[in-house]
Amino acid sequence: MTGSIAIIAALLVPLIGVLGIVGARHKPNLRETVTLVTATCLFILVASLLTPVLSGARPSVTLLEVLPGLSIAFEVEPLGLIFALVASLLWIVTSVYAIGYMRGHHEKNQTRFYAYFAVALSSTMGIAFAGNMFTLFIFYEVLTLSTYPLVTHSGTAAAKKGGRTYFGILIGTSIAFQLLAVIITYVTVGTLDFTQGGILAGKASDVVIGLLLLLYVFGVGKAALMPFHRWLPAAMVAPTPVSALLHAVAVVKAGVFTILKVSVYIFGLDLLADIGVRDFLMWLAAASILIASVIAIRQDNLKRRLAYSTISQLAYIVLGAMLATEAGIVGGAMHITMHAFGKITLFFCAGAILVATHKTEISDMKGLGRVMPITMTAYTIGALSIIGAPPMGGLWSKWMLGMAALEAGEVAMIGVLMLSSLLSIGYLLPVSIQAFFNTPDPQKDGKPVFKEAPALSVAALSFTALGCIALFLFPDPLLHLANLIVAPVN
Amino acid sequence: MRHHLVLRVVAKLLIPLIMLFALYVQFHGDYGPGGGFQAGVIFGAAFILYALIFGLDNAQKVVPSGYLMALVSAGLLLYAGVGFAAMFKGGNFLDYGVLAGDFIAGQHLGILLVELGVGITVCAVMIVIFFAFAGRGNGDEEDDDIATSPDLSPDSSPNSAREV
Amino acid sequence: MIAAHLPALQIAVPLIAAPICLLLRRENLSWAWATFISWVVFALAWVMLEKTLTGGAFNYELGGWEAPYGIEYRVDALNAFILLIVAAIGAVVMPYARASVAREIPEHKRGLFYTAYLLCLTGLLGITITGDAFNVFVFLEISSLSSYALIALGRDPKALTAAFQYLIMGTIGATFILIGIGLMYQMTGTLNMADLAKRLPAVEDTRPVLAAFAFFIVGVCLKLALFPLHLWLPNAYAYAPSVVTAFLAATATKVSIYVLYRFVFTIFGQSFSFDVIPLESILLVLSLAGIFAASIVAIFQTNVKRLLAYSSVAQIGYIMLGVALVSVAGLTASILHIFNHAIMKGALFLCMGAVYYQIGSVKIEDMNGIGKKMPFTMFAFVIAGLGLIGVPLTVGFISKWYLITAVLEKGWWPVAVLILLSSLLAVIYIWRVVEAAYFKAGDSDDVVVKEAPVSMLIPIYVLTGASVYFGIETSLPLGTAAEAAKQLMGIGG
Amino acid sequence: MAWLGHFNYWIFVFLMMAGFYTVIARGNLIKKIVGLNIFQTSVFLLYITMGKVSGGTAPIVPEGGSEGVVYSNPIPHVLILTAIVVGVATTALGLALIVRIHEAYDTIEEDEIQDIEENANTLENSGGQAS
Repeated sequence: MTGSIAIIAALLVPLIGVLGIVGARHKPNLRETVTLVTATCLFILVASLLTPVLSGARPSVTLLEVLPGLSIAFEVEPLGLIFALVASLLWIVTSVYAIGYMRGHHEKNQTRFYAYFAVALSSTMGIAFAGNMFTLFIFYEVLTLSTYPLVTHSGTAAAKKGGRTYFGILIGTSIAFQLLAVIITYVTVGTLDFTQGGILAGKASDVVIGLLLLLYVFGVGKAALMPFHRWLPAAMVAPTPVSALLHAVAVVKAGVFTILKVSVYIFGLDLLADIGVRDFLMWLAAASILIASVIAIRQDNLKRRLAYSTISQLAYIVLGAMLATEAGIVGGAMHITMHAFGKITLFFCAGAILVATHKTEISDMKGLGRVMPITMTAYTIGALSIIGAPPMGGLWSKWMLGMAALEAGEVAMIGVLMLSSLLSIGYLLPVSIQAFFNTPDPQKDGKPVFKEAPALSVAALSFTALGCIALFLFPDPLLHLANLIVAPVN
Repeated sequence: MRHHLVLRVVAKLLIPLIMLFALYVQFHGDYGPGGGFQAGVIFGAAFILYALIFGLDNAQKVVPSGYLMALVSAGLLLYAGVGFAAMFKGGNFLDYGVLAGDFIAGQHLGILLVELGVGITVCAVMIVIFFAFAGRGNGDEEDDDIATSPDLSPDSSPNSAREV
Repeated sequence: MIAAHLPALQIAVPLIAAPICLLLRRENLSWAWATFISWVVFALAWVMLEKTLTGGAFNYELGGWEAPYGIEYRVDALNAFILLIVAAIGAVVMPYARASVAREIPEHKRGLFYTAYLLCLTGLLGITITGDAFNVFVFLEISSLSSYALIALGRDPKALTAAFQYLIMGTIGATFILIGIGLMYQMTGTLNMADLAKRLPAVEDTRPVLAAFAFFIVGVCLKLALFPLHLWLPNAYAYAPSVVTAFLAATATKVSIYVLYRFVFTIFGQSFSFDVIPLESILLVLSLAGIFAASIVAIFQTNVKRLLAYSSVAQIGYIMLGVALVSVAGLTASILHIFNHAIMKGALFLCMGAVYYQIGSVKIEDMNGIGKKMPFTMFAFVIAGLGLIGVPLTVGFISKWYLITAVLEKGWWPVAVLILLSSLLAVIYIWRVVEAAYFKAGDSDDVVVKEAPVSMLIPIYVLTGASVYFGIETSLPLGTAAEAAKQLMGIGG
Repeated sequence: MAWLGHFNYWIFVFLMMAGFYTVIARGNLIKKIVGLNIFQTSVFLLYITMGKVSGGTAPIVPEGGSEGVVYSNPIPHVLILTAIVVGVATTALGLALIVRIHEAYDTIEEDEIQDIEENANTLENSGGQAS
C-alpha cells in the first residue's frame, strides 16, 4: 500500500515542485531551493521503494482505465527502479550544477528552465514505473514535449533548428513506429501489461513478431540507434545541464530503458532469441557503436563529440538487449547506470569549461589542465569510466556485456566491443592530453591563471566523478538489483 | 410618375382585385388548389406592384419594414402555435384533429390557421426581399438585412407543404 | 406529457424561438433568448439519448399521420447521439457568442444573427431527427441557407465570396440529393426511410436506383466536404465570424455524414452499397487522399482558421475511412470521431475566436508571442491541438486508436501506417501555431493584449476539458457509438 | 422510337446539363445564379413528370363521388412546391450576396474578384496589416 503511494508521490512531487518554482519566480534563491528540495524528496521517495523491491515485492497502482485492457498503471520492478534511482539522484546533482551554470552563464528565462526540468523528471518517473506499454508510451511523449522548451532554451535560430530536428525525429518515430507497434500488440494480444517472460509468445506469426521488433526498436527514437540518431547531436544546442541530465541520462536512457523493457517484458528473452531480425538489429547496433565512435573522433566541438559518444554507448545497451541473454540484459541495465555517471561528468566538465573560459572547441583547450585542474581531473575520470578502464565503474558493465556476447556465441561482438573501447580512448582522452600535456598558446590565451567554474558546478562534477569510482568499488548492490530483472525472487 | 397615368389608374384598379384573389386562393386552399404559398406570393405581388408604380417610399409608408419583420415572425408563430396548441390538447405536434370538437372540424381549423400563417410569412418575406433589393443604393446602406431575411421563408414550408 | 413529445419539441422549440428572437429586437435579449433555447434544446437531446439507450428507438408521428403516409421522426442511438453533439455544441457556443459577436458583427445585424443561428440549429437538428427522406432535404436547405447568411456576416469581404461559393456548391449538392430522393420515390412510391429500406431491395437492380444512389452520394459528399469536393469549406470557415466557424465546423459536416450513414446503411443497405457498388474502395481512396492532401495544404497556411479548416477536411477523411471499412469496429471509430472531432475543432476555433477578439487577426505571424499574453486561451489551444494530433489521454487518441484497430482487424497494414504518418502532418501544422505562440518573441511595444473575457474562456475550457475528460472516461461516447454502429450494420439492436 | 416517348425526361436531362454547365463555365456571378436556377428547375420538372399518371386528372374529388376517376399523384407537386420555395430563397440569398460582392469588389466577374483577392493576399504578406 505504501508502495503505491510512493509511486504516485514520485510522479506528483516534481509537478508540485513546478508550482513552487513558478510561484517563486521572482526570488531566484527561493526558486532554486524549491528545486533542490523537490529533487531530494523525489530521491528519498524512489529510494524508499528499494527495500520492498529487493525483497521481491512489486508495488503497483492502477490510476484509470481508458479502454478495456488499456489502463494507466504503474508497477515498480528492478529495471525501472534502477533507472528511477539514477535519474532522481542525478537530478539533485544536476540542480546543484545548474545553479552555478545558469547564473555563471547569465541565462534568461531561468524559471521556465527549472519548471520544464521538473516536468521532464516527472515524466521520466512515469516511464520508469510504467506498468504497461501504453503508460510508457504516454510518458515517453510527455518527456519529448517537456524537453522541447529546454532544447530551444536560448531561442536562437540555431536552437530552433536543433529543436525541430529533435522534436521531429522523436515524435515522428514514436508515432509512426512505436504507436503502431503498441496498437498491433494490443490487437493481437489484447493486453499491454509488462509481464515477466513476455506476452507475445505464441500469439502471432513469426513475420508479425519480427515486424513488431523492428517497429519497437526503431520506434524508440530516444535510443538513438542509427539511422535515427541525428536528434542527439542536434539537441546539443541546449544549455549544458539539459545536455547533461536529459541527453546523457533521462531522455536517452528512457529510450534504451524502453528497449530493454520491451525485450524482457513484451517479447521475453526466449521468444526474442528466436526472432530472425534480431540478428540484423544486433549488427545494426554494432555498426552504430563503431560508426558513431569514428564520427566522434572527427568532432572538434566537445559537446558534439560527447553526443556521438553517447550514440555509441547507447548502442551498447541495445546490443545487450539484442543478445537476448540474461547477462546481456543485466549488462545493459548496469550500463545505464555506469554510462549515466560517466557521461554526466563529462558534460558537466564541458559546461564548466564553457562557463569559465567560454571555450567549446577541443583545439582551443591546450593547457586547460592548469587553469581548471579539478574539472579536468574529473573529466579524465569520467572518460576512463566510459572507456571501461579500471578503476572506474564502466568496467563492470562492459565486462557483463562481453560475457553476454560470449555466452550467446557472438564472438564478433566481443571484437566490436574491444574495437570501440579503443576508439573511445581515441576520442575521449585527447582532450585530457590536450589539457594536461600541451602548453597553451601564450599569444592567444595569455598566461594560464587558475580559474575554475562556479563552486557549485565544480562540486557537482566532483561528486559524479567520485561516483564513477565508487561504482567500481561497490558494484554489488547494483548488480544484485540488475540480476533481479531476469531472475525474480519468488 | 405623373405621366404614367394609365399605369397608375390600372394599378389602382387591379391592386384590390389582386388582393381579393389572393384571399380567395388563401381560404379556398383546403377545398381546391391553392394555399398559403400561392396566396402569399400573390398578395405580396400586389404590394410590389404598388411600389413599382408609386415608388418605394410610398410603399414603405404603407408597410414600414419594422412591421414587415413582425409579420414575418407572426406568420411563423401562428404556424408553430397551431402545432403547440395541438400538443396541449393532447394530440401530436400539428395534429389538427384535436383542435376542435370533432376530427373533421379540427382538420379544417388547423389547416386554415396554418395556411394563414404560411401566407402571412410568405407575403411579408416577398415584400422584404423586394424592399431590400430595391432600397439598395438609395442611400439606404445601413439597412442591409437582405443577407439574413430570405432564409426565413423556407422554414415555414417543410411541414405544412405535405399537408396541403 | 413532455416525454411523449420530445422529438417534436426538439425541432419545434428552436423553430418557434427563431421568430420570437427576431421580434425581441434588442441585442442582449436576443442573445439571452438564443442561449436559453440552446440549453433547452441540449436538455431535450440529453433526455432523448438517455431514453434511447435505456428503452431503444422510438418514433413520433407528426400531425398524427401514421407512417409511411405522414412525416415521422425516428430517434435511435445513432441520431440521438448526433443530436446531442449538435445541441451540446450549440449550448456551449452561445455563452461565448455574446462577446465575440459584439466584436465581429455590426450592431443592427446582431438580432438577425441570433435568429439565423436558431434556424441553422433547427435545420441541423431536423436533418438528424427526421425519418422522412424528403424532409432531410428541406431541413438541409434550412440549415444551409441560414449558414450561407451567417458566413456572409464575416468582416473580411472574402467572407462574401466564400459564402457565395458555398451557396453554389451547397445548392448543387442539395439538388443532387433532391434528384436522388426523387428517383427513389419514383421507384418505390414512399419517402419514409424505414419503408424505403423495405421496398428498395425489390427494385435495386434497376437503373433509376443506381442513378439515385450515385446522385445522392455525390450530393451528400459535397455537403460533407469529402476530398475533392471540399473546395467550399476552407474559405467559408476561414472568413466566417468566429462563433459561426466554431459552430459549423463542429456540427454541419457531421450532420451530413450522419445523412450518409443513414442512407448508405439503413436505406440502401450495406449489401447494395458495398457489394453491388464498390463504394468502400471509392471512399477508401478518397478519404486517404483527403487526409494527406488536406493535411499537407494545412501545413502551408498562414491563416490559422484556414489551417484548421483544411485540418477539418483531413479529419473528415478519417471519419469516412471508418465508413469505408464496412465493419462494426470501423463505424464505431467513425461515429466516435464525429463526436471527438466536434469537441476538438469546436475548442480550437473558439480559441481562434478569442485571439481574433483580442488582436483582430488569426494570421500566424500576428500571433508571435501570444502564448504569454493570452496564456489561458493558448493553453487550451495546445490541449485541443494535442487531441487533433491524437496524443493519448485526449479524445483524438481514442478515435484514432479505434480506427487503427479496425483497420488492422481488416488486415490493411499499409492503411494503418498511413494513418499514423498523417498524424505527423497534424503535429507539424499544430506545432507551427504553438511555435509562433510560445517560442517567438512578439512585439514588446505592442498595444497591451490581454486575456480574453471570462465569458469566452469558460466555453473554451468546457470543450477543452471535455476533450480530456472523454479521452479518459470513454464509456459514454464509446458505448453509444458502438451501439449505433451495431444498429447500422444490422447486428443486434 | 420508344425513347422519344419519354421526351419529358430528355427535357429534364437537357435543362439539368445546360444549367449545370452554366454554373461551372460562366465567370459572371449573375449568370451562375441563372444557371443554378435552370438546374433546379430541371429537377422540378423531374418531380412533376413522375407525378403524372396517364389519363389522370387533378386530385380533386368531383361532384358526385370519385368512382372510377384516375388521379395524378399530388405528392410530387407538394414536394416540389417546397423545393421551389427553397429555390426562391436560394436565388434571393445568392443575389443579395452578389449585391454585397459588387459593393465590396466593384465587379461580379469571378476572375477579377480572384485577382483582387490575390493582390490583397500579397499585400498582406508583404507586411500590410490585415483589416
